[in-house]
Amino acid sequence: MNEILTPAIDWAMVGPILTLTVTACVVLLVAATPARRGPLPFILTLAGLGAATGSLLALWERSVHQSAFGNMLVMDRAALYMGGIVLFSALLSVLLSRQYLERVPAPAAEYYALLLLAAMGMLVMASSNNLLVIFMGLEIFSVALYVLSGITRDWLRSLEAALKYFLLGAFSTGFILYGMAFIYGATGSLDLLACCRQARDLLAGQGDSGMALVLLLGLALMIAGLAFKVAAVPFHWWVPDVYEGSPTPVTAFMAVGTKGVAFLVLLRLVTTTFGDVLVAQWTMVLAVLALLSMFVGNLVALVQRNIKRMLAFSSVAHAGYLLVAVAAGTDLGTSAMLFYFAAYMLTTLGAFGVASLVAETTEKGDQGYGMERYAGLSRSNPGLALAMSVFMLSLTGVPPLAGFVGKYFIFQAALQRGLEGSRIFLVLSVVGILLSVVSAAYYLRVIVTMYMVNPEGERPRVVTAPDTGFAIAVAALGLFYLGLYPTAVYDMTRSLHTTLQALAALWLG
Amino acid sequence: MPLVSYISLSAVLFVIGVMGVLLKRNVLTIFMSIELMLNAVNVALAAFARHHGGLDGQIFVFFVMAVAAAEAAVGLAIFIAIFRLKQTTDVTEINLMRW
Amino acid sequence: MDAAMLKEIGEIVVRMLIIFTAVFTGVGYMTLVERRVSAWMQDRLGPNRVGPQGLLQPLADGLKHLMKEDVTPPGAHRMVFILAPIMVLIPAVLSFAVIPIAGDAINLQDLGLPWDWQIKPFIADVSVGLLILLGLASLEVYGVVLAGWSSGSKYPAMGALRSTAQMISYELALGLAILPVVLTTGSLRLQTIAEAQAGTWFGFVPHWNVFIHPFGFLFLLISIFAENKRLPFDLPEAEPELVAGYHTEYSAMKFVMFYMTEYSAMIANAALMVTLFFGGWQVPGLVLPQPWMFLVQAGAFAAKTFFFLFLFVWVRWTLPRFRYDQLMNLGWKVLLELAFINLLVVAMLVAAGVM
Amino acid sequence: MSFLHLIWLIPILPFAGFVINGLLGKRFLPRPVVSGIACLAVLASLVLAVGAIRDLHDEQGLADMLNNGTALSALGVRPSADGFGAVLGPTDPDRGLVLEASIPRARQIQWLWLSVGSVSVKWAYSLDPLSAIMLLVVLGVGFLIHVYSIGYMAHDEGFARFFAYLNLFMAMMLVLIMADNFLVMFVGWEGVGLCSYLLIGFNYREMFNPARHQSCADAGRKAFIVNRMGDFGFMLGMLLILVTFGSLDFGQVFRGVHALAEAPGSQSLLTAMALLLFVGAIGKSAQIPLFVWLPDAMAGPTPVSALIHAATMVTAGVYMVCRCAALFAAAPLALTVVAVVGGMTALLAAAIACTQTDIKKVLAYSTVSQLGYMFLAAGVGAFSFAIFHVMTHAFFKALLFLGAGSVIHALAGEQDIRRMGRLTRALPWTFGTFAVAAVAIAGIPPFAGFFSKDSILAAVFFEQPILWGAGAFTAGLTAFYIWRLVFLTFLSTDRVEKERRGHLHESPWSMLAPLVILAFLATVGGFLGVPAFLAESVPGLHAAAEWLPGYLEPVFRDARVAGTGMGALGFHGQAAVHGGVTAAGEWGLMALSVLLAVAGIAWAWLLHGRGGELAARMAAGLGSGYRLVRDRFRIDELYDRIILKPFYFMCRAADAFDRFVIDLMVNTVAIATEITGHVLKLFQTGSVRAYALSMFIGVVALLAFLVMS
Amino acid sequence: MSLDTILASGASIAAIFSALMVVWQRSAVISALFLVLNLGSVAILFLTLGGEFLAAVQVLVYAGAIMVLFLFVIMLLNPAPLKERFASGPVVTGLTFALGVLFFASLMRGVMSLAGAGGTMASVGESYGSTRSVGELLFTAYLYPFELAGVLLLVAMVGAVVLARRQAPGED
Repeated sequence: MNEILTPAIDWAMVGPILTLTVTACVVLLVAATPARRGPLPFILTLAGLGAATGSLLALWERSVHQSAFGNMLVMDRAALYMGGIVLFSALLSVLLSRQYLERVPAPAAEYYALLLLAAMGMLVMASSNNLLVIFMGLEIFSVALYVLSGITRDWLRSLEAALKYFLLGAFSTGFILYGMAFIYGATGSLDLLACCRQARDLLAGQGDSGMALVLLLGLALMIAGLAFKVAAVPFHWWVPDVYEGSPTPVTAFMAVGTKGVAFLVLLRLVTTTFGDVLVAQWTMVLAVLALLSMFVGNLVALVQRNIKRMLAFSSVAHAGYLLVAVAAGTDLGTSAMLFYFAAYMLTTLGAFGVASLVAETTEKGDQGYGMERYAGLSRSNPGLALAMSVFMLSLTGVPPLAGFVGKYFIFQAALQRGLEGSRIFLVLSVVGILLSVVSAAYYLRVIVTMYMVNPEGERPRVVTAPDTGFAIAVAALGLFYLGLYPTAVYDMTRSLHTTLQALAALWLG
Repeated sequence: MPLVSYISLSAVLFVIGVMGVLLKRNVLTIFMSIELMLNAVNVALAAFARHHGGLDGQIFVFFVMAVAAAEAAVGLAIFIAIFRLKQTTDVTEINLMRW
Repeated sequence: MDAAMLKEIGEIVVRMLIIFTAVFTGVGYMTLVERRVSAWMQDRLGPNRVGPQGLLQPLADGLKHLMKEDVTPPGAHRMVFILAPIMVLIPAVLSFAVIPIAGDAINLQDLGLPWDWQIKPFIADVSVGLLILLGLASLEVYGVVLAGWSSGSKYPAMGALRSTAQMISYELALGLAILPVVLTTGSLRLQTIAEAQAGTWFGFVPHWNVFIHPFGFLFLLISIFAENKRLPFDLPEAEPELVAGYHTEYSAMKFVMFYMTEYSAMIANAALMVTLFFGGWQVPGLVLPQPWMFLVQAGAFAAKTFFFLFLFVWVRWTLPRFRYDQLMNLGWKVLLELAFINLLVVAMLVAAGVM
Repeated sequence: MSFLHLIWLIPILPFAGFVINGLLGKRFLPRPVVSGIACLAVLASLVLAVGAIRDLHDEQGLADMLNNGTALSALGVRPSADGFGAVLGPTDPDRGLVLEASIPRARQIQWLWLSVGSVSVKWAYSLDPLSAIMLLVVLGVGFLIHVYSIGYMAHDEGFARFFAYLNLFMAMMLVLIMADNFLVMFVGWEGVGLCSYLLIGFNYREMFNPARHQSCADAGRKAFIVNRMGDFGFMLGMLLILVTFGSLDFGQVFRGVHALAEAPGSQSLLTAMALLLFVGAIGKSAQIPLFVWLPDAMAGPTPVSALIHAATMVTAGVYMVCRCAALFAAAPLALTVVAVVGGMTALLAAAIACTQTDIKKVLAYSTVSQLGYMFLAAGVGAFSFAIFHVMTHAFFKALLFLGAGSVIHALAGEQDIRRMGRLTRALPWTFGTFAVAAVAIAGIPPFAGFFSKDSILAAVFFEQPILWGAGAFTAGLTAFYIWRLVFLTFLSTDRVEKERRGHLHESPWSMLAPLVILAFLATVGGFLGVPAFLAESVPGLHAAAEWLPGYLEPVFRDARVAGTGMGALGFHGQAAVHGGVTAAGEWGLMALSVLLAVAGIAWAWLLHGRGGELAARMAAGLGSGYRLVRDRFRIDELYDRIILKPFYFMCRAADAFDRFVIDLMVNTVAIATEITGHVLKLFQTGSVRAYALSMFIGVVALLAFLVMS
Repeated sequence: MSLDTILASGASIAAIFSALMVVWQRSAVISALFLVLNLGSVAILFLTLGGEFLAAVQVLVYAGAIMVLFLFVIMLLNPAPLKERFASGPVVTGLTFALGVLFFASLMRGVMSLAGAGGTMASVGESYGSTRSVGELLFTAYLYPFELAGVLLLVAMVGAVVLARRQAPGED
């Protein structure tokens, strides 16, 4: 029996991921005790998320590039940034959940555990440069989210959401996997950077020329799969139904986390692996996806009367804006995308948080996501209405809120590409801004309803628990902070592009 | 068999799987078709691994199986739960949420 | 087709002949043994009329079933109904393909036959034999499920559901119980595992795995009882509740196939236990020239296997039947955990260099 | 320490008022306190602004400040070669006060807002003559309207909310005015839009247009969305500027414009920038084709109409164009577009105003028309005249609205001028001040409107004679419709409904005082910009000769340099520049415009002053009035046929054009968008299989595109 | 033709046939059976590709566990066989097929480029794909994803329990 060399493990590197996993296990153990009914799972979850955030910050301080397990775990700044967003959104989502779980029939402890594990999967996906690990991370959080979306299992809507999400998710997994297989086939490696090197050689005419087409197949299928996760048209179909049916805090977390890490992987794919090969192809594809997403998302959101569906379509539209930035492929685009995402996170979590509060539970499931339920909210709950207005205005892109600054960055990047001669980006920026005008109509409808429509009958005061209120307030104030002092975060995102590039450079020599 | 035969076979299986997803009505059959797709991917991965002479592809297959197992567990649980409420496995009858 | 290839095929055929003949004979007589031993335990005679001591009874049974009317119930799914018993039998029989019955190969010339053919003591030399064995065991479930489903009636369906659940549940414990052996031996090849058990401690304690992994053996034993749906775990076909479980609707040859399956699986599992924990064909300290060595080892293997077969029958009339929830609880809440802890402890010991 | 250090407080104070009143107003503060806080906040800002402007022109003080180093990081700045002196010191601080010498301009940098690579955008304010004038106008008029609102809103349950919004509006408007770069301006730009929306929908419970089931809330939404359409242009223009010049600072951008204008082939880029910005201005300042929101905006309380939709916010577009004078001057084509759009809007809106029966709608269209004038001025390069008109317009239009508000207040909400009349006795003060404003807007010397309008017309005459024709005709129409309003409202016959008559009363002092002050301003405001030739020939006016254009001259100096000679009209000696035209020509033009105004008033009197028989006959049509016509007014028949009918036809046509073409156009776009949304929504069938199929179509398309190409 | 090629060809044909039958059959149980056949054929393909461990795992995990679970659930739910083979009408079905053909054509265009000299199999040693070699890789280079697989299965387990558990009275 020959000796197997056990790999050395840098425990600090896996710290955030490990913390989440261990916390989830502890929460699951608590679920087996009578304490499951108490606040213990909630507190443990918060503590775990806090600890994970702490170890993430420690990693941030430690170094710019750090990797373990042969680049399978790459805790570069980009990963840490997106990981931070994931953890933060998980934190807010947990804060939103406690009150929500009190009135819906769902097992709380398991809920928290799955949420933690989903966050863990997202972290894994965000912090990897390896196709296999990306896939594993993707599956971990996807499976957890399939369950979470159906966790109120006595409600048909919830289960229907789970079913749709599951079937379509598994379907898209098939494509993404096939894409990975082809990329592996063409390059002989699962490591994105090694793939990158190989891809360059291939397209430079070295090696087997037949593999170039296989590489293209892989790229196409992977983009399709990731487009599903980021909810870009025409892969967005699951979004409205799943967002509507899932428990609202889950929806919020799902909308942010899934999209975030998928976008990061997309960035890694197009900026590092295909950063200088097949550029024309993926740029065009992403641009078209962006165009479609903005168009369909905004227009359909316009005619929605259910707030969750409206937010769902709006999230499709926002995927479009984000894709514009990714498609730009420049450092401006990358940093704009990452910055916009921070703003998107706060608004999404906040808006869904308010939605979860305003809704009410009946036997058949959550009711009251109709717009009419917001009538008179400004008088029954002025604070809540104000916060919701802030979220809506930020989504509209009204300065000085974060949403505006983000849009500004994105369209700056796009227009720059446009002026450099890429006509599609001119179209993208014009259409994008024009459609964000359209978006004002439906975001404003919420504000109009809250402030200017009289409720039919008595509008009961919505009870807001302190933790929920805290989460919403944090989101709202965060939007002001990001809008007025975006420099700190933006500088961070600026450095991330260099990180992504530098990683490739480091590897390629 | 040469590589191209294996990959062609994988493509055929994959397309059949896709067709199954698109054409069938029963959630269980749809899910089986998805398994068919994963299986096709596995063939491609193993063949590519053999082509390159590395084991990465085979390892990947191993993980795909693990994933398939996980998905099956959760998916079937969802089917059971939904069947309990609605007594159907016909996806065309599951469209409460639309528009 | 050249001579070498012909020879290879010939060798395989002979191997198969030897082993499958042994198995089918074993199956046939196992039915007799069971009835006789049962009778003996219950202080009665059992079948003793056909041939001396009833030795021809299996033959007579076979003939009887061949001539019986083969009924297919109207609600059945015909194709699957026919397929099910075949699907259940094949994996059970196939499992013998990887079990070694002796140490070294023998040459047919040693037996005085004219062919210079090396006959290996197993049909297929597979390096992942144990996995194949487990895989085949899990495939057995199909036949059961399909039998229950295709019969189109309630009792079979219930029986099939029960047995499926039971088999799936105990497969895990079974796998975990085996793993410590794999861990210390470092191979999944059954012949390697058997060979590794050569020698003795202190000159008289055989170097068998059962002494190293007593708990593993215990868990395996329990799991195998459950896997085979033998009493005290015969819930799927518990006659007071389910008539005869998943094969209620079967008759004639198809029924025989289920019957054969049960016994061949029993034998296979017994052989597995022997191979893994009782040195397989090992007879400590025995050195003989071929072909005697081969024959004695095969005999020893058969004897050890028979001991376990006897144990099956013995237990059948000793222990009462479990309740279904007790069975599941035992499987999931006790056995699985214990087997896992066992594996963990062994792994730690291996890592610490103790084993 | 000087007032210049405190300019950051100018927007903050009203904002603080907003926060206090918004949070505590409704539940904890009594009404006097609420209104006190709101008014005092604006007053304090006004004081600060006056102080800062004084300090800005206190050369000795500035020199002292520079020498003593009192300024946080005051840097001596030499005038740059191109006359646009914004050369910053060696280190560009993220905070601090920067003084420029060539233009009296102080810039205060609050913090580094955004920094994208080499591009950094600071949250910075600047104070120069242009923003000074706007500050004084906005704060002055704003303060008066705050005071007025105390009385007007006294009985409204949303008292605190109203003042909070009003204060927020002031804050945003001040940010807009004082912004030192496009982005900060955009913050104010959007902010005022938001406040406008909130205030239009203030009485959200009421149906604003029962016939179309349009509530006030809908009107507010319409305003906001139409404004967003304009913002689309603004945003794109801003981004285009950013990626072209790598900066959004006004100073740097305009320097960049000069550099770029020299380069060949840059015209299209400059034109694109200017036009996109102008799209923003069109939205905000309600020009063709985006003016549809402004008449609807009258759903808001009248003080809001006065402040936001007449005096201040809607002029933001004009202000922005003037602020970007250098850019527009460098893009002659864009400038022409501005002029044409302005001229057409002025004419069209004035014509529509002639047909309106709602007192506020008349004023709304009048506002659109007057804004058109301002753009006309800007479009011919007479930026300082545009600002001059902004100022005078603020005075008289605010006055008109407040007067109208007073009337509405007195009549308990009645807005239809067909049910007014003979109010002079009941509302003497209101009538008096309203009449002053009407004279001013009609362009009768020496009231404020006369000077500004006449300056504009003169400038246009030299640059775009055809548009001058439209402008002059509009002047006549203006006089007509405003006096039609006066006659129908205050004079003519008494048509007030009986139940409202008992309610009739003159407004409280808090409402009247602002009226009087504004009336004074509307009377004398024009003397800030008396044309040179006039000033020279009239004794005692010499000092006032073109004071305002002269004051603004440094700001627009480079617009003249970069342009093609246009813009020269903005200050002293326009006759000298257009050497061929003598003072006599100017006298002639002035006389003509006065004549037009008088004619308009006379005409209004003819039609409506005598009890409206003629108008009634017009409305009744020829059939019913046939005998009258034949028997007693034979001459009237002729008059009818050749003048009245075509005139009314034109006005009605304009109205119809508004309703059926422009409104329809805007609505069609909106409805088409909505229908597209509905159609797209139908694809969301809820069926997983359909979703999977659609996804697959996407995959196939993607694959086919990538692999097959 | 070597034995491997014969084996592979046979398995390929069986795989394609069984895959077609999975889609073609009306009854879920029969479909599942054909899927098992398909998995078995693929296991043989793995063998011909040198993936001996893989083949075993394929049978053990896929056929032995996953598909049994499937059958189990199918029996539990016992859906009636459907009347029509495909859920859509002829037009949509036709469209779907057309799309499938287009998709296949696109795939094949890429795949066919492998037919050249580059599409050869590397020569590999005896230990290629053996349990030991795969196992060693799993516990060294692929330790991290291996652990992740554990987490994934945990998630799936918890999820399945949460979703499928019948709610006991008085439980949250």
